[in-house]
Amino acid sequence: QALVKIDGSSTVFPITEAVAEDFQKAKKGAVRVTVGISGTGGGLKKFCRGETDIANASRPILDKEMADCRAAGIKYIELPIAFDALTVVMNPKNTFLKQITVAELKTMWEPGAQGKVTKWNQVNPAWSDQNLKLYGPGADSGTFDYFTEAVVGKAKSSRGDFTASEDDNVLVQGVSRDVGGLGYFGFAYFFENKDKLKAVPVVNKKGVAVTPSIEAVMDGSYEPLSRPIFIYVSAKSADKPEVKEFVEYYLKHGGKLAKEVKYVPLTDADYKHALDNFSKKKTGTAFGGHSEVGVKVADLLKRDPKE
Amino acid sequence: MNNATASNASAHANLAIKAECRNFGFHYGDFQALKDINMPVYDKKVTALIGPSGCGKSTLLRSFNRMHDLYPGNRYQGEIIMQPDNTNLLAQEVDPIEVRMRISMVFQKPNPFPKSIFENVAYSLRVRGMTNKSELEDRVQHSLKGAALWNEVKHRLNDLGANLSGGQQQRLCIARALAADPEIILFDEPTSALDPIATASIEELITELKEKVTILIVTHNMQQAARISDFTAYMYIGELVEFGVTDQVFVKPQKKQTEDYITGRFG
Amino acid sequence: MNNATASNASAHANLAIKAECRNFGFHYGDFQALKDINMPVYDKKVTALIGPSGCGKSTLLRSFNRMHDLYPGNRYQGEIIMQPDNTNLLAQEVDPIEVRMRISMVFQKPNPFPKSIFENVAYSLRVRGMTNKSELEDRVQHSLKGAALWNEVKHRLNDLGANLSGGQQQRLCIARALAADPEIILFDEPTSALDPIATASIEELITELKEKVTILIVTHNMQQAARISDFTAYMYIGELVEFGVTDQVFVKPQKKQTEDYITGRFG
Amino acid sequence: MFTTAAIVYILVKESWIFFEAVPIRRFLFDTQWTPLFDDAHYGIMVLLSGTLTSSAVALLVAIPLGTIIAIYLSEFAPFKVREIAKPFLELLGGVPTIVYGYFALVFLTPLLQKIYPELPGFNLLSAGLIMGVMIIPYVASLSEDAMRAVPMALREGSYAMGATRLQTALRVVMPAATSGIASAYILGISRAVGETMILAVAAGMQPNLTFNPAESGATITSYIVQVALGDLPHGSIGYQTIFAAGLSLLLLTLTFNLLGHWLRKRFREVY
Amino acid sequence: MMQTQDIQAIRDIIRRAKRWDAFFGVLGILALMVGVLTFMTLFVDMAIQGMGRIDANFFTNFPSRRAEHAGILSAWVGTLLVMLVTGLAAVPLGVAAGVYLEEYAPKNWLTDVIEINITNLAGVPSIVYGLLALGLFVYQFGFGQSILSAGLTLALLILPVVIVATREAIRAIPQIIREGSYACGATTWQTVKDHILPYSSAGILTGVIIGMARAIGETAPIITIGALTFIAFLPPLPFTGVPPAGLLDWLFAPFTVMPIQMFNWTSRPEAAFQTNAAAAGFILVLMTLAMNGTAIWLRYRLRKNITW
Ligand SMILES: Nc1ncnc2c1ncn2[C@@H]1O[C@H](COP(=O)(O)OP(=O)(O)OP(=O)(O)O)[C@@H](O)[C@H]1O
Ligand SMILES: Nc1ncnc2c1ncn2[C@@H]1O[C@H](COP(=O)(O)OP(=O)(O)OP(=O)(O)O)[C@@H](O)[C@H]1O
Ligand SMILES: [Mg+2]
Ligand SMILES: [Mg+2]
Repeated sequence: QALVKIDGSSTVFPITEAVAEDFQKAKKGAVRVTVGISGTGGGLKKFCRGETDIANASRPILDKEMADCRAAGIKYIELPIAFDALTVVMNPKNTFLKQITVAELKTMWEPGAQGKVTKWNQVNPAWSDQNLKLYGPGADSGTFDYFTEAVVGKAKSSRGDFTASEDDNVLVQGVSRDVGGLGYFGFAYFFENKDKLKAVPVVNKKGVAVTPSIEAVMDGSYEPLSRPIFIYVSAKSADKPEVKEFVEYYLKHGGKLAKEVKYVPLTDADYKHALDNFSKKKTGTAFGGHSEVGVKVADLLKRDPKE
Repeated sequence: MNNATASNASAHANLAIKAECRNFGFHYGDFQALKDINMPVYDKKVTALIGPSGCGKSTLLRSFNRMHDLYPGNRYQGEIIMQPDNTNLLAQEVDPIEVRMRISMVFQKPNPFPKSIFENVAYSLRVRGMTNKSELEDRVQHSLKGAALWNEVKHRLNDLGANLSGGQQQRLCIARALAADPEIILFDEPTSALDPIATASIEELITELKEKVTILIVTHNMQQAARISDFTAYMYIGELVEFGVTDQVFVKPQKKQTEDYITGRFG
Repeated sequence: MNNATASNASAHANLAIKAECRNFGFHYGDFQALKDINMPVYDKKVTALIGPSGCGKSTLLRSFNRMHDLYPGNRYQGEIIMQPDNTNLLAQEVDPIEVRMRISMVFQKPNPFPKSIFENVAYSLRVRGMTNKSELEDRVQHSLKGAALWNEVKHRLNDLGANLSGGQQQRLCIARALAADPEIILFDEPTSALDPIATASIEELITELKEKVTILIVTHNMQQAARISDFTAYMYIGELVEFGVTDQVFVKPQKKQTEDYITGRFG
Repeated sequence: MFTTAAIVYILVKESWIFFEAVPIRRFLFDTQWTPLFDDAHYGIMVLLSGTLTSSAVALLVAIPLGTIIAIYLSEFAPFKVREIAKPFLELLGGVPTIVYGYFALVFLTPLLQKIYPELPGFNLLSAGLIMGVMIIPYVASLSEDAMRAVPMALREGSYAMGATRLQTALRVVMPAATSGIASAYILGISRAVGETMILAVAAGMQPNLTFNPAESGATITSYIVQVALGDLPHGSIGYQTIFAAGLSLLLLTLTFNLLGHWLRKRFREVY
Repeated sequence: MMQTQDIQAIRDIIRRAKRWDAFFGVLGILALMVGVLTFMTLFVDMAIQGMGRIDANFFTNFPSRRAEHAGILSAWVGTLLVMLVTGLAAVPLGVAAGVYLEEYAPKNWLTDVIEINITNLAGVPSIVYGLLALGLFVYQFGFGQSILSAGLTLALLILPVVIVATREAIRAIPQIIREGSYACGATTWQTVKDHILPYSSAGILTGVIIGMARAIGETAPIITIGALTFIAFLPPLPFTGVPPAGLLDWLFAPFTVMPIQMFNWTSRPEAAFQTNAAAAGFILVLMTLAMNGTAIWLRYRLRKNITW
């Protein structure tokens, strides 16, 4: 019986799970799909050993992992499948915070702030002198990497004295109980907890404060805190009919399903483009072995991937 | 059996009675271990309980300090009256702890607490709320002397009790029982785990102790009973067969059964 | 002590010797429990070992079936020679299991296995590789009869051994020992945990058994030794003080020490 | 035996790579633990402080309560109560720890915040308290076994002197059972130090050099799961840290166990 | 000798001492209550939250993105199979080790070291076992992320528990029974086979079940060896797998287990999944309850027939 093995990021998991579920139903059980969560790093490690067909990744593949894949002779096709919009949230009882700029976020989060920036009014004198309590994903997550890169300017560069958790529900709990709390995590978690939390509008490059929403992400106005997420398909596996069918199914129905699990889909054109890249077997990554902030998916898909 | 007591009692009517079983009986759950025992315990005398294994000697002895209260399902019948205050030791309203403070016990196997020699003896006193250091020291020394152990241990009072030899441990337990200044001391085969020399020293000690305190002792060893006791009670399957002055019981028992046992025809 | 044996041996030179201790000694680790024992065990006779507690009776008895091999640090000295094949039971090359197949043992506390009555007795046979059902049944029945237990248990062979009374349990253990058809049976105070009636029945059984098998028994009870044994060995602190025909040892002991013990002057 | 060898081998091998890159001095004495950050620090003391603080809280709950329960069950409780209570307590030890973790987070922490509003949503205190409850059965059950193993003769000796139950329990039974009770404590400590999920969920994963239970903190174990689940590339120095942390943890529990063994030898029951 | 005032004094002392007794009695019950109440709160809380979700479908459905359709079929089947492997691996090994240590091993420094080692293993955090198993079973032996790897990992984890339980049970057999057997001429092996093992089986079984009850709730090591999260099919029945069909194909099948399913659901954003998680947690606790209950019952049943 045909089997498609997928492993990797917990951020991408809900979408892949939804696709896997529907795909298996559509195939009437003729194809089996398994999805694991071992993190983007763990997923890519297995992928580059040839143990899985597809890796879920919440960030692009990195230099070291590229080298591993190369060494094992694994070629891969990089396919963006949706957006993850990082949402900055605050406690609903917070009355003074109307919007926030990237610079203000940087003041709060940069390494130099550790132990020093502990009150809201140290960031912006207009704000209250309440204690500032920060919440965010653990330092080993792709979300953390992206946020630090986008806000501080350098991946993994952050203060250490914030409450970290792998489980975003835990962060939801934290901010919803802490009047002076501020945190960030994926949009889906905010969406499901709208009654407990308030999203903070983030001022984009054009100077407009944008509240995160599916539309705002899709039209590109919510930036820089939205990022694409990916699946990596092994070129060798792509020759297998079941994997090929699964990926095609993913790119055709992924948009709808992503929306259903509260992620932001790509535009139809982007999915088509991705499908095209897949059928042409464009192997390699559009990134140079490191992540980038603020790239458009359409541009990514146009790039000539390197291995 | 009731008249076992009566027949002899006349012979020593001039002695003071310290305690007395009246129609005493005992049940382990459903099993009746003792039936209708009537027996005096004379003041400042040694009374020995003898009889074949399982006849209820230990059961009777342990009723005197209400040891059976520690286990569920046990039941007393009748009375054990203690003098001079005429208290029924078995009465509901009498606290077993009070009984045990008046009646000490020494067991078959020496059972020193895992504490120092000093603390072993001081235990009975601490339980009585004594805290004054020098008073404690006095009393411990006094009791150890009373148990003929002082000379052997005076330099090592802080040693563990368990480090003593078997005979010394048993004397330590006697000192512990003495420290409480009890009115009666119960001994349950105190020498059966000891070698002959240690046994001799304990026997000697018991004969000395009866100057000050009433003693009730269970023994398997007929010779021992003959050597140290003033009165002997012969029991058989939960009943008291014969009670009397030791010399008389051994030389001219009134019951055939007693005679058979003493001459070793069974048991 | 060496001549304790010699002096008496002449009196019964016409008897067959089943086993014999020669300069036998025993160490528990560093502690020497037995010294230089020379003693015969006569065929189809009952030999009793008596002496105060801790003198080494059990130690000697348990040397006959190499029970001490089960524990580390124990050491035998000298020889125990078994007849008719003149084997030294203690020799390195003699397998203790072989010894135990020839010499059975009955313990102080009845220790039936938590199995059925039938299986308890059959165990000695199964260990010897017997599997034939009807043969097993025959032998079990035979042994139970030999232990005077058959009539009491023939209808409940599948009951647990533990459901029997103490005396019955002990007879079950004797049946177990008999089933193996041993040359010698060792008894270590077999009645000390039993009541007088059960004791009497075991004593009677032992006197019957000696028709067929040699018996070595440890007892604390001098009367018992007098009643059932043909020969008596008196031990004291690891040495054999006196050995002789029972009547002689009890009536006219050769050593003052033996006399003191037997008349109850100590112990 | 083989398992230990394998564990030690794997941990040492992988830690070796780590210690080649990070000098042991920095591992032991740095006061920050940010191995995954751009500006990496590898001060194990930070995780150790979290581990020790949460364990201390847990033990402050588990040892007194566990001991009291043990004494109560072995010396006071009627037979029936004991037969029912003991298996029930053992159930407490059988509840999956992840369940405890969420219980601490969504039930206990808000409760504590009502009493002490300053308390952050994640703290070592509530995680430690729940962990304490989880450990109670281990401490109680083992101590009770040890106390029940004390021969009745000793207890009778004490009662015969006129002692009450409490006097007997505290002055005779407890001292006689010292070594058994000590090993129960040691096992409790090992459990506390090695507990993972409760802390991962409720303590806040914030590497924080503090001994204040009212703050959030990270422990060695919670760090290991965090990384094991994360997006980190394997083989990187950051990933290697989990083996170094695992090794430290193993050494820590080993120390406790050796201590326990020594204590047992030292206070061998002398009845 | 004994004056009334003396008795009075004694009675005062007793009264004072007894007050402490009573106080401690209450304290003991309170301490017990802390444990019992915590468990009750936790259990009832979970039951209230999860009850609504528990129906037949919950047991027969695979996981799904829609909370109301999601079930624990793959999880409970996986848990059962993993436990089966754990039991089959841990019992023979643990019992053999326990018997060896008690009946065969000479008592010397080496046994001492092994003894420390075993107690030490019992204290090793489960996550460390996960790290070990990842290297050993998954990669070294090439078992992959299979039921076999998971079962063996948990078997390692409970091995110390089984060994200790075995030794305790064996030690409870009176020496006199052992001597009785040897006196019949039995060899060590016969003694072990005919007496030691049968009489200690109750204790051993109890230990095994208690160990398994602990293993069933373990999350961390299974996560580290990489159990799956979404799997919508069951391991193959013997001889039904796609070729080559074999008896033991299921050993190498991918799987998930209850705690992981629960862990995954708790970290989902939708509130409905939290309900699922509570329901799964409730069932998991029920499973451990049932196992512990069985252990207690067994202990009671089997001991009744064994009296020394
Ligand atoms: N805890 C108990 N429960 C039930 N029956 C008991 C208990 N203790 C003793 N018995 C029974 O009560 C009877 C008397 O026992 P006891 O111990 O008083 O005898 P004893 O004369 O002291 O014997 P020994 O000389 O062997 O010490 C015996 O039949 C015994 O089996
Ligand atoms: N396992 C042992 N290790 C060390 N010494 C022992 C051991 N067993 C017995 N002994 C010692 O050996 C000596 C003889 O003991 P043994 O048991 O043979 O005496 P016994 O004559 O049978 O006494 P009892 O009549 O009390 O049964 C005693 O001093 C005893 O303390
Ligand atoms: Mg008695
Ligand atoms: Mg003996």
